[in-house]
Amino acid sequence: ETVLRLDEVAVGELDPAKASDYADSILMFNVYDTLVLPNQGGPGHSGHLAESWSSEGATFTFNLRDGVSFQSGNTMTAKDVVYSLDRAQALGSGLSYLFAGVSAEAIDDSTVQFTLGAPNAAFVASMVRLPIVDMAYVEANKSDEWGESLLSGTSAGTGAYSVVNHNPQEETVMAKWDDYFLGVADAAPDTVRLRYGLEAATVRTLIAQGEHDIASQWLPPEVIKALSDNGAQLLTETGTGAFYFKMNTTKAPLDDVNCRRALASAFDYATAIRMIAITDDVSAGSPSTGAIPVGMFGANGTNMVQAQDMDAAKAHMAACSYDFADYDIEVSWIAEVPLEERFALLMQSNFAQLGIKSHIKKLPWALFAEQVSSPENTPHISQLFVNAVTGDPDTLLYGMYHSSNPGTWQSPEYLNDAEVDAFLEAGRAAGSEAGRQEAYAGLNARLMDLAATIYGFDRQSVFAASNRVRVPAMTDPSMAFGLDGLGFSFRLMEMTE
Amino acid sequence: MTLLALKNVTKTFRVNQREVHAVRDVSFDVREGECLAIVGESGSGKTTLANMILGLFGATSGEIHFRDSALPARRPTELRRQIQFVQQNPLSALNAKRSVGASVRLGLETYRIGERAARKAAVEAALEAVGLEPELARRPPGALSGGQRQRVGIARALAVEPSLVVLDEPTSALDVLVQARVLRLLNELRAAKKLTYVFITHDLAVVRNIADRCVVLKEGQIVEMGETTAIFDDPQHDYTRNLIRAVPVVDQTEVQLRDKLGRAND
Amino acid sequence: MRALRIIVRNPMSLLGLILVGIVVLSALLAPWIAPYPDHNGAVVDFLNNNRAPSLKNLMGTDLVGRDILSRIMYGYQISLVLGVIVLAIATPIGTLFGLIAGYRGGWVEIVLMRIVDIFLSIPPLVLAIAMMGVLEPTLTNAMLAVTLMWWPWYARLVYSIARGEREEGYVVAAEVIGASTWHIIFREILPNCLPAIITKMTLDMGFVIIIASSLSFLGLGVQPPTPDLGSMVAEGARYLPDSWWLTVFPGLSILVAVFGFNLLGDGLREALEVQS
Amino acid sequence: MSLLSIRDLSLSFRGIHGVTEVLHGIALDIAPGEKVALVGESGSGKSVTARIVLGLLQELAAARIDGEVRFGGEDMRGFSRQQFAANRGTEISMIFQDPTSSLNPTFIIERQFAEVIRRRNPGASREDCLRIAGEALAETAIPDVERVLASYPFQLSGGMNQRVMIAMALVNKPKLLIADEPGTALDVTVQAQTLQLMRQLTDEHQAAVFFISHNLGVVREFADRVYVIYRGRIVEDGPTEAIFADPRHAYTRALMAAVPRITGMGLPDIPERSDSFDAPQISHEGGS
Amino acid sequence: MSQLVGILVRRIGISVVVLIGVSMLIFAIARIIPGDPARIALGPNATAEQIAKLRGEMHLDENIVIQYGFFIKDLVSGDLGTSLYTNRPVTLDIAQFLPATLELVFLAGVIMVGLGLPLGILAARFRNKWPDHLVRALALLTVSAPSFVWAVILMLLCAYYLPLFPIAGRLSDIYEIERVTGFLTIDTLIAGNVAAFLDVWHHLILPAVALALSGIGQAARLTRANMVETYEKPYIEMAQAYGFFPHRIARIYAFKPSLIPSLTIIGLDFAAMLGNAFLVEAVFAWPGLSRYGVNVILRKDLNAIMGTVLIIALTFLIVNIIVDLLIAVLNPRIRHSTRVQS
Ligand SMILES: Nc1ncnc2c1ncn2[C@@H]1O[C@H](COP(=O)(O)OP(=O)(O)OP(=O)(O)O)[C@@H](O)[C@H]1O
Ligand SMILES: Nc1ncnc2c1ncn2[C@@H]1O[C@H](COP(=O)(O)OP(=O)(O)OP(=O)(O)O)[C@@H](O)[C@H]1O
Ligand SMILES: [Mg+2]
Ligand SMILES: [Mg+2]
Repeated sequence: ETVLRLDEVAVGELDPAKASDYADSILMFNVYDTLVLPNQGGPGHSGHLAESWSSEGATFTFNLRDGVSFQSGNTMTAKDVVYSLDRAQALGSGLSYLFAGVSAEAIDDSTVQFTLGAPNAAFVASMVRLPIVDMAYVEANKSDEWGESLLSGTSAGTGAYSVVNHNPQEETVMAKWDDYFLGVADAAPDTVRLRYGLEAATVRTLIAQGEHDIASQWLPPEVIKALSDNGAQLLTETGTGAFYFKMNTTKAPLDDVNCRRALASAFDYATAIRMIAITDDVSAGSPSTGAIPVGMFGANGTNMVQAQDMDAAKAHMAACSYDFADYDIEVSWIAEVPLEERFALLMQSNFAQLGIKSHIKKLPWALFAEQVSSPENTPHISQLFVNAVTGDPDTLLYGMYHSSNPGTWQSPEYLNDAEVDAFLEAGRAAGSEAGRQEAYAGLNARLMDLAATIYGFDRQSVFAASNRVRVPAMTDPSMAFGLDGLGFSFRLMEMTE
Repeated sequence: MTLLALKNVTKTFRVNQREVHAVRDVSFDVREGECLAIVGESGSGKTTLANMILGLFGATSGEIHFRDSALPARRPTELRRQIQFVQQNPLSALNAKRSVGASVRLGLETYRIGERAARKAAVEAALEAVGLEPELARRPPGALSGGQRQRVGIARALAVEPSLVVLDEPTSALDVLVQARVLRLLNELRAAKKLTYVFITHDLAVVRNIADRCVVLKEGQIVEMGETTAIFDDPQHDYTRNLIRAVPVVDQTEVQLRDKLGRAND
Repeated sequence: MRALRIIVRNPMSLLGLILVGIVVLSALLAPWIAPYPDHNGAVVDFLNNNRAPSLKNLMGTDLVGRDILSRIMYGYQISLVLGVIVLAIATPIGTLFGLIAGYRGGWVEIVLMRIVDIFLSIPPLVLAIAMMGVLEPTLTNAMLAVTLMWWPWYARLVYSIARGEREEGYVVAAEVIGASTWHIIFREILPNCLPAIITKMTLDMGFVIIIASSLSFLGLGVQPPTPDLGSMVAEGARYLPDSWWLTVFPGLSILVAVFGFNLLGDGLREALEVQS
Repeated sequence: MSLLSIRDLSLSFRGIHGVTEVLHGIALDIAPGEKVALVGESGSGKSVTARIVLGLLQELAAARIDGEVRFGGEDMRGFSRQQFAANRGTEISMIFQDPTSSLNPTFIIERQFAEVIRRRNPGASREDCLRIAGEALAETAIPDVERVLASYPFQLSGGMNQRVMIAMALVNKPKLLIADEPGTALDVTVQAQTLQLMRQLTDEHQAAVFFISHNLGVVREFADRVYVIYRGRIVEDGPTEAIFADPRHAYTRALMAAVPRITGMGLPDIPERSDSFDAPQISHEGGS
Repeated sequence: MSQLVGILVRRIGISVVVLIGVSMLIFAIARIIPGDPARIALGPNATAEQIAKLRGEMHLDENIVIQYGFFIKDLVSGDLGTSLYTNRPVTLDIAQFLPATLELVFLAGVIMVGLGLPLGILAARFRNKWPDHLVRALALLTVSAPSFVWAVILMLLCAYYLPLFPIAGRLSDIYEIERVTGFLTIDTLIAGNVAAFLDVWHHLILPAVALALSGIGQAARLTRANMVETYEKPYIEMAQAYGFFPHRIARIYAFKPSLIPSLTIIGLDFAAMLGNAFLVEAVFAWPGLSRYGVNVILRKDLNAIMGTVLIIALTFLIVNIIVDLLIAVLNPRIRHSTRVQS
């Protein structure tokens, strides 16, 4: 009997209609399955619960795999897919916004057809965020309309792991389900314990004692480094997101593009990268080359690394219609992410070199989420990690920059630029990869010009892990999924003890 | 004129579900300007009576009148000033955290007696009047002898110029010289300031020498009451007689006199 | 003056006086004697971050490369102000409540002590977060929040003592004389509660510093880059055992201050004792 | 041979206002079976002498003690805490002057009494203690023994507390009983009874009583010998009859004259201070 | 005895009123805490309609008095609503997390009393001698670091450098124990599993000690300070004069009259631990109510806030009543007061 123990900072949400963050993703990708999965080691998607699919304008038809059964023993059919979509839309939380305007219909038991409001090139990718729920099981056991209380504590998926015990503050215990439709290798862990909310020092000690296997990515770099120095292996997941310093473009002096450019040029990108380096060859991020992370449509080449340029900054300052001396720039950081304090301090000292006054404000997440709903309350600069939830640039950029989404946690810039909107829509509607590449390249250039955001670095998640486990998807680039959380597919891991 | 009148005063304590009848149906008057002695068995309710007169706790039944009106449960400051108390247990009656002088000064401050600047001198004078050295004013009560503490209590009560003073064993810890001095002082003040005393004591010789009238208590009840000379010369109750007969005396001539007193009504 | 002499005579309280002196002086003189006086401000030096103690940085450097010793000296400024002001407000209020309730009894006691109960039973964190919603995250407001959660402890402490003292002969004596309630409360009963109050106050110096740091964790209180000892300890603890200097030195510095205040408090209490 | 012998005992207190001299070299002897009274001015140093004998003042940092105190022939100066403690409550016991303050207000009498009984009798059961305490209290003429044992000191009258102290002091049959004004809160009949108890102790157990009192009448009836103390100095000593019949020192005479008479002769007017009071000590022959 | 019952009955009656007051206050405070609970619950990408819908379901658009009415109505039927944080009924959450915290806090309280008071007594008895200096130094050491720093230090010392204790959770994975009461110390006994029982204790010790340390120092110092006072009292001199053994005097005769302040503070500390244990719970991955409380507050999970705060308030009130009763027991003059109210 092998046990894999890992941890996450936030409590995992078991309900597929509500899952959204990293911990939730780990649960979803193991307990539930989706119609498609991203390809390992390269772009594109392949079928998973679906065998194949075809599209015609705004209509997508998926042929489901035969003989897949849920952990309850029920057989998975098209009705379950329709139910899962309806349920997500009805509950309206989590990532259900990805499916706004989508409707589904079961053509027959193994065919399901999705109809979109408008053509969307990112739709297939978004299918990785629709876990398929066992409709019959929910209907039979639910105590409320959509079985919310049922699914918050139990699993009703086809996944390789079933939930044995879910305690929101302590851990979720999962066990290997041997009748998984793809089968599960013997080497995969028999039991997985996903623990929640462990402190850095606790994880540090647990791993040193051999009581823990994979630490969350939220350990401070120094601690990961210390663990690695003591012989822990480092797992990496090259994400589809970046670390941003978002400037409130509605607030003086940052409503002047030159002022924003001055700050963007003053930022010390090289030091920021040094701050997140863990070992000589592993880092929690790579230099930013522009508004779109490397590897996505429209990204700039790795030769276009951003760098501090004080002369440019001074020039921009001179061009700015405001005098910075009249302002005290508010640099906020999220209290739950201590690393951000260092970036705030870095900015403060960079700005100080130009004689720009700034002060730092620590905001707990709840307060931040509240403040960003109005432009006046939003700080001058907010620090955020954002990633593409489906791996597609659309899910990264649309929410941040389209003028129809002002004032969410993703969009404290309040950007309202017709050109940006047009690029975003084009990227979504484009039928071909080349078309998308073109649209996002244009967007990239425009965003860099507008300088609404300082692009800190492209993000990479680093996990310290014991040597009891092998995780090819996070050590071998040719096995990597390119989507956050999928690396934690336990069925693909191997326990060595 | 009657200054203080107790009318059928009774006090019952409850201890472990049992009733202790500390004072039973006691009535007597105290006339203005007199010294009324309360004597009696230990535990016969003398201190309890004093506490009720002072309003420290209420009577279980009965009334206490002062200058013709019943004393209210919560006494206004002026009434408090009128009735003062010298407690039986001198140590606990003094605040261990304050100097003796501060305790005496309290009354002067409360009633703004004398000039501010002169208070220090007034305190020292009050201490000297009871035979204490002024230097003691700076000490905490713990550094005083028993008799010294008792005198501080007397000085404190007299300093506020009351009209009635209840003295609970005020001289029991004093040597006879100082006792004589204090008693004389009490007498002089009584005359000069029209004071009235309720004087609780076990020392019958003292009673004989300073009290005008006398109340004898036993088991919470009055067994005998009257003019001091009358009681000593002609005690009516066996208990009183026994008391007088048992008083230890210092010389042989007294013994006969004492025995004569005690035998009066045999 | 005499009190000072008594304190100086006792080696333990003298040590307290010296420690407190060091703490106060290093707070006051930080701008002149700190090795890196500018390190309380917007300075980062990522080339020298997270360094173990060395001759250059006697207590090492923090995660952004600032000298920990210098920051501790500046941290004392905030912590002292915070501790002193919070206690200077909370103690009298709490003591007053406790004295009145304990001495008067009856409905006054019921009303006052139930108000105290209500304040006590609301977790401080809830209070603090609620305040954060309405107030700016400044040092003043942090002090307000800490004071708000602090005074009821004194109220209960003093109440529990005063309730017994009320029965003592000396209180009876003062009442018989006709002393005012205020006199009895402040001049008679209070001195008898002082030992406990002073002991608690000196202990609390450290607690206040520490509690304030959990407020600053929530975003209320001093903001970076201003150094705060409690936050330094709390945040540094994440990096144990590897970067031990991040938390050990700030922790020791709180310890030294608290230790000093307590020894001094003991001495002070004894001095007051002898004075009376 | 004397049971307690004090030589050249002097005592001073260091305070922040300077030094207060309390005892100026007093000497005193008590033989087994003897009842010795110490009378004198209030504040003259009677109680502190008693506390020195028990080793209580020795623990006070502010007190400076010089001179020799021997108990049963042993020099107490060299006594450790343990040696003092071993004597206390068994060989020497004391009736405190202020009984109400001297009883712990947070324990009922029974509990405190039992503690005293177990000093002699470490294994005594609760029932034994109750019985012994009850008997001891009954002898002091306390009417309601059970209630008293179950009461807290503040629930008892001053005289009751005093009788509790007396009973406690006697219960272990000490070799030396120090009685510091034991009758102040008692009426004369009860006082006579308690004196009788002390007398029994000396007669039956060859114990000695060191009797501190202001009541010269009681001293006369009770004591075998008398020491008169004035401002920290013994001014006169001798057998009781001799002193009462022929007081020679001016202070002693003044005391005698100041005693209020039961026959009622008014309050004498005698000064408390006089140069003649400082005259040297006078010892009467005889006695021990 | 009868006086105690009287005090108890009166206090319980008043406490109900206080509890209602607290609930109103918290209700109001919870609504001042920044953040729209519906928005937080639905996540960052919810649409305005969804938010409006949830607000309606949560009665958030009603006037606060009506909201409170709804709350009380549900409370009376034992329903505290659903937590937005765990998506479970709040009562279930509390039932699951409270025992964990109580177990921890209770042991910490016992340690605090069991070590703090004896150390205080020791110091007072040997005041100004070396045991006193040692205790004072130790006491100051323990109070000078907050409990979570102690948690980290203990964890490092006793788990990292010397792997003596487990550092996460309440029970090792290998044991499956049916949770009857939620108190694992009891449940393991019910299950008759001695090994698991010992394992539970093994897990409990470090966090409880971490939580208790600063309280030990407080208790020791307060006890010492008050006992030093008491040692000046004539009745202690009397006890010494009768040769009561010094340690008995210290432990009983001087201790009891001096205990009141320490007891008050220990009581408060004990109750406060319930709300303040969260950092220790975090370090030791202890699934307790305190951590839950902080999480729900930060998430503005209204129902859960009300639930946890009321539980904490209730504990405070109960502890306060117990402390007041104990004080009345310790100081008979309070119990047997004959004084007229001034
Ligand atoms: N702790 C102390 N510090 C300073 N002076 C003290 C201390 N204790 C006693 N004294 C002083 O020592 C002297 C003797 O005190 P002691 O108690 O022996 O008197 P006493 O003879 O017993 O008098 P009394 O008959 O009034 O009880 C007194 O003047 C007293 O003020
Ligand atoms: N607070 C109390 N609670 C219970 N019983 C009490 C209380 N105070 C006094 N008593 C009882 O009341 C009775 C009378 O006591 P009181 O103190 O009045 O006697 P006393 O006449 O002053 O005696 P003494 O001369 O010994 O001082 C005693 O039996 C005593 O035990
Ligand atoms: Mg009396
Ligand atoms: Mg004396």
